[in-house]
Amino acid sequence: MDYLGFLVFAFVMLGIALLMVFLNYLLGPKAPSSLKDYPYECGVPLYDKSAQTTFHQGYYLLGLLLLLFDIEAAFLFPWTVVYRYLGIFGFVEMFLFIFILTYGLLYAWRKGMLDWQFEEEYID
Amino acid sequence: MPWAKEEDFIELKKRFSSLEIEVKPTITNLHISKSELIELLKALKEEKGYKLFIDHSVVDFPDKSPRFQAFYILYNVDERKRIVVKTWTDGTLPSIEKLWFAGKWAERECYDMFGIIYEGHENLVRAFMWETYQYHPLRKDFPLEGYANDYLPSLNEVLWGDNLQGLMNYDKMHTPVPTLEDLEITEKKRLKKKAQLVLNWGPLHPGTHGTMWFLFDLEGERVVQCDVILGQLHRGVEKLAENEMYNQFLVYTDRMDYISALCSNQAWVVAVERLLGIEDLVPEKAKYIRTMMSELQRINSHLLWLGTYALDIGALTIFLYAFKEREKLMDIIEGITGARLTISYPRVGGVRMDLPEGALEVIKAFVKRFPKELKDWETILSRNRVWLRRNTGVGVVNREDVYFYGLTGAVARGSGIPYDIRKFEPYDAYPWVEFDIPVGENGDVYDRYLVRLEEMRQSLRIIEQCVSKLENMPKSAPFFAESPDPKKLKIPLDGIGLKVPEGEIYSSGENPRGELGFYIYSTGGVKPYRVKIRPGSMYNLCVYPKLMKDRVIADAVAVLASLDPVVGEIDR
Amino acid sequence: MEGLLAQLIIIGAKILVILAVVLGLGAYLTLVERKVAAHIQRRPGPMVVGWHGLLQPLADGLKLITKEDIFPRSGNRFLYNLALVLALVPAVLVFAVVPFGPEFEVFGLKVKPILTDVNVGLLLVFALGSMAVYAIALAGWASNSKYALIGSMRKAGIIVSYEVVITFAVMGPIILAGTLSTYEIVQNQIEQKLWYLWVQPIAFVIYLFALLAETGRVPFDIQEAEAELVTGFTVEYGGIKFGLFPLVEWYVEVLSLSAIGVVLFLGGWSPINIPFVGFVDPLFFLGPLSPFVWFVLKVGLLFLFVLWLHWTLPRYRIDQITETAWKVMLPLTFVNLVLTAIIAPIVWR
Amino acid sequence: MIKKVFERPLSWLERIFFIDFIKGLSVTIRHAFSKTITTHYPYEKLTPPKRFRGFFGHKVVDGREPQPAFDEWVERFKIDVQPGKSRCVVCMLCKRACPVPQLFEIEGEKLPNGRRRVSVFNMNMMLCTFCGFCVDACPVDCLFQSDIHETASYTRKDSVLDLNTLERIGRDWQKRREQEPDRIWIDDQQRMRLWYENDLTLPEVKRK
Repeated sequence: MDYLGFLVFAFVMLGIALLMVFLNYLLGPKAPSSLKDYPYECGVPLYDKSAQTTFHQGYYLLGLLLLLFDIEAAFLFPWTVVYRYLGIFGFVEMFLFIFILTYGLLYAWRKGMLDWQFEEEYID
Repeated sequence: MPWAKEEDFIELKKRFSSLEIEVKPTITNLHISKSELIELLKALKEEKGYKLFIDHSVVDFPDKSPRFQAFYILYNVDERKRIVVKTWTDGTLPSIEKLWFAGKWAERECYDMFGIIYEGHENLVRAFMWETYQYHPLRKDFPLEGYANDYLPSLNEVLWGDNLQGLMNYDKMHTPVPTLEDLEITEKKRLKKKAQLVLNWGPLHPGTHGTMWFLFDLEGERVVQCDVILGQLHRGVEKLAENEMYNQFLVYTDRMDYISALCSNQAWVVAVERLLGIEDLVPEKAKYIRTMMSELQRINSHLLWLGTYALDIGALTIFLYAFKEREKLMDIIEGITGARLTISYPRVGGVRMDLPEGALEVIKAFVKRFPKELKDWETILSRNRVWLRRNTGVGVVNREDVYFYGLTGAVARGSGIPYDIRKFEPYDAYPWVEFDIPVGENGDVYDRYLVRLEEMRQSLRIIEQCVSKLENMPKSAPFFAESPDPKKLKIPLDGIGLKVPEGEIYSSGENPRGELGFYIYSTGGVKPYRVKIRPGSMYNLCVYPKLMKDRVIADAVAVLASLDPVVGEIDR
Repeated sequence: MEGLLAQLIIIGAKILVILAVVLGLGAYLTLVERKVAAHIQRRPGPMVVGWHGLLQPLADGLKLITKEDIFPRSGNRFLYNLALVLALVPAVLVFAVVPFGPEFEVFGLKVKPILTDVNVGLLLVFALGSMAVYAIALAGWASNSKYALIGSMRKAGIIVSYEVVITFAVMGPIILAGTLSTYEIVQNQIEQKLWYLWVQPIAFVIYLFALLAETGRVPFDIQEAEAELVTGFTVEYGGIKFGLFPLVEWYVEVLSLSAIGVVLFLGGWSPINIPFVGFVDPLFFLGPLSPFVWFVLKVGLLFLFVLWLHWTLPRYRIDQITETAWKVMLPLTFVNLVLTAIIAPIVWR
Repeated sequence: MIKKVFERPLSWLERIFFIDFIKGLSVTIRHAFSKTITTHYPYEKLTPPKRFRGFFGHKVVDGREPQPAFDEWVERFKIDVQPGKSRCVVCMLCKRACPVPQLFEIEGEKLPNGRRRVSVFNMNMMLCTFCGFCVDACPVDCLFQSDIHETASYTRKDSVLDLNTLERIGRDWQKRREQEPDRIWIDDQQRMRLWYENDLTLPEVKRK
């Protein structure tokens, strides 16, 4: 029942967003011309016609890291909430967990995973 | 005059059979045959210390055979000597790109403008015109009004029913314009794609400071290779110079480096005065005024640089702070010269007008306050961690690069080479004022930033000295040269009838963007035969592809802004 | 049945209030930003439309909705529009868990000024925050423009990095409060007579930086970086579609994250705090309105601080941003977490 | 002679306490509470200085011509001098001095009394570079540059100044600004909005 409000709100926002999508179509002028829809590239002909090709991105590995750390964060969240009732046992457990996390981060760091768009030679 | 003497080349004369040395008061020429050219240049570079490449171009003599006279201007920074190497050719020359990379760009320009073929050039493409353009515009036989069958969309308006008649009819001008297909051929010829995406960065882009067209071959955000397509602002200033009187060409120097018009004006005027031999006739007052004004212009130009540079790196507020001060300078310049941007204030023989009432008071008030503002900006930027991380270690130019790429101005000084024409070859009042040359250590973007900031402080010093001198001069002191013999030598304010004797000169001034040189070849009369402009910006830009290799796009703006090119000067 | 109806009415009223606050205020924050920027830069800012430009946002909005609808050649129309929906909806939905003040009574009904006081409120915030990455990645991809593509990739890289940082940064206050419900976090701060800022300065600074990074504010505004990428991933959007992206990113998200920051570190609607002693309320004369004013005031001040930073600092490079996140901030959050676990008993007492 | 500039890295103290940010922020906040310096164009306008090089005009004959040059040139070309009309003596020097001579279209006509006067004087401002060489060349102080700087027009035709327009601009100028002293600017009060921080005091404007 708590989530009812959230649900209603989500639908209302969806409606508003869809309205925004079509607003220009409804209210704006329509004057098509041949070069109006040309993708912006500083006013000169495109060298590559499509931008939707493979594109090397350094954050791909960061994405993997995000997955790892976010899952670990998800593990930590319940612990933070009930930490009050766990006492010293909870602290030691958590400390070990964080230690392992830090070790994992250091490992990734060492492997050069954290360098943005690193060169091939960084990976050993 | 910092020209090399004959005795410097005695031993070379033994080694090169065709070497002839010609020493004139305004220039020193080494004539050499085409076959020995590369050897001589190599010897000059490696043995004689003429390491800094200044300029290369050709002069076209349609009636002579061989037709083209090529010249190479070199400079010895340690001994402060300059030399011109000359050779004759009928259309081919050996490429000097191995000796000086800057030569590669100069050769592209000669190929474009004169149709000279360079043997051994890595990628000989047109520098300014598009690839499918057929003509070579700087040849003497290229008609001024263009070829009649070339189509130019008419500038005469049909919409409003205007049909401008007579002299205001634009229909008789013929210049082809490139189509999209032409441009596509041009860009494909420039760069062979190696990586994933080729990004057109410019010409209509806020980060390029004008209409420069960069091609970035990208692997992710990393630039694998990069090239520049110039010519979006090409107006054929050198061709115009051949058809304008000496004073009239002043107007076009305004429009070359439009950010620092006064400095360009001054460089041109000084070059003509030196060619005429009337440098000593120019009154002291005019010299001080010119020096003071061009230093004001230098601050003005550096402020625009600082503003846009900070804007590129994301500090948007500095832009308006810099423009606040720049607006004051604009007020001063407008009040004294009558124009804000295209100034045309100096004249051959002096300046156009005396200083108006109140000018010195306003300048003094400006000079007094300005260091405070400068300190404000430095507080925001210089030691900001973001600023430091964005700037240090980026775009490193070492000392050898400076010579190899022909870099001058703040870029050379940022790398620790105190190359400043104002000290090396003083003109106007520069020998009489005191100032320091700021030099950097590492040659990175940050050093160039510091050098430019320090240059503003030094400019203030110069202005202060000029103001105190001018204050003590009587109002009635002359501001324009008086010819000792008006029958023989006319020095008119409006430039009508200013005759220049036969001769040639290379003379340069220290622009905010590097050395702006004028090579004037005069065959007598009221118009020059050939003017080659050495654009500081263009040779400073030619190091850009090297600096951008293996860097990310975010560095592109920082590096470009630190080289501070102005397209009007590059393309001319 | 009647209970449901009453509930729906209350929900409807709350949604209306939130929408008015978020979208209306969001639009007017553009004016605030322009004025702040202008005065920092010694300009007066918008002065023409209305008194001191008060009607400027309306004029801008009117202009934007009457623009032609242009779609880039060979882009993907469905994803192109979906990106807008995905950007707008989650960003506003975050306000569902923002508590604007303490519980009050009206017509005998007890009303909590929070749309849904769920017990995983904070998780919801970060879940919705992560949705932004889809919107931006899709916007860049569907536009078929290289500038848009690069801009969206950059932004995705930042969100990916800072999502982790922000999650670990907020764990400190959660340990101290012992709950994930935003409403209860504030309640606990009031009970413990302590703004968590005083014991969590590191977390607060890191949260602030993560806020700037997630919303693309200077010094992290590289996804937009007009000098490099023109306007990044919105380069092919036009009209109101173009207007909504910055509105969402720069105003709605800053506002929502500022509100969460106020809840976590600055005691929500509580007045000025003297640690462990109590609260001092200079605004006592406002009576029951005072908590709401305090909340708005704190969010507003945080927002102004963000603007102040925006118009002072230069921007980082993308590799520097991600490296800072992983190599500096993440280890710092770990340290903070351990320290918090140690000092937590003192706070609970 | 040579001054070294170098980088000064941040100390740890500055790093941890964000001293660099705080310094920068203090500068911007100080500016934020200072007076704005802008002029609200187009509601307020600055007066360009007298030397401003704007649109052209022909000064008319009003008894203040530069003597004896004016009389000499009038005699040389046998010009019909009429008060209130252009001082132009059709010497074509302006066209010769111009870097873009195509923009001038000047013709003289012969009157029945044997004297001449200027009949056509068109200037195409689309081609003009506003350099002022023609003004320097004018021997009778006829052609001059006024302070008109808002020169945009809807058609190219409007940017052609003919003799009537030139004379009108000239009359207006002679009435408004001819008598001003040669001063760096004339509107001290308005300029002070930008210059107020500079502690600038200019001597009083002395009207002729």
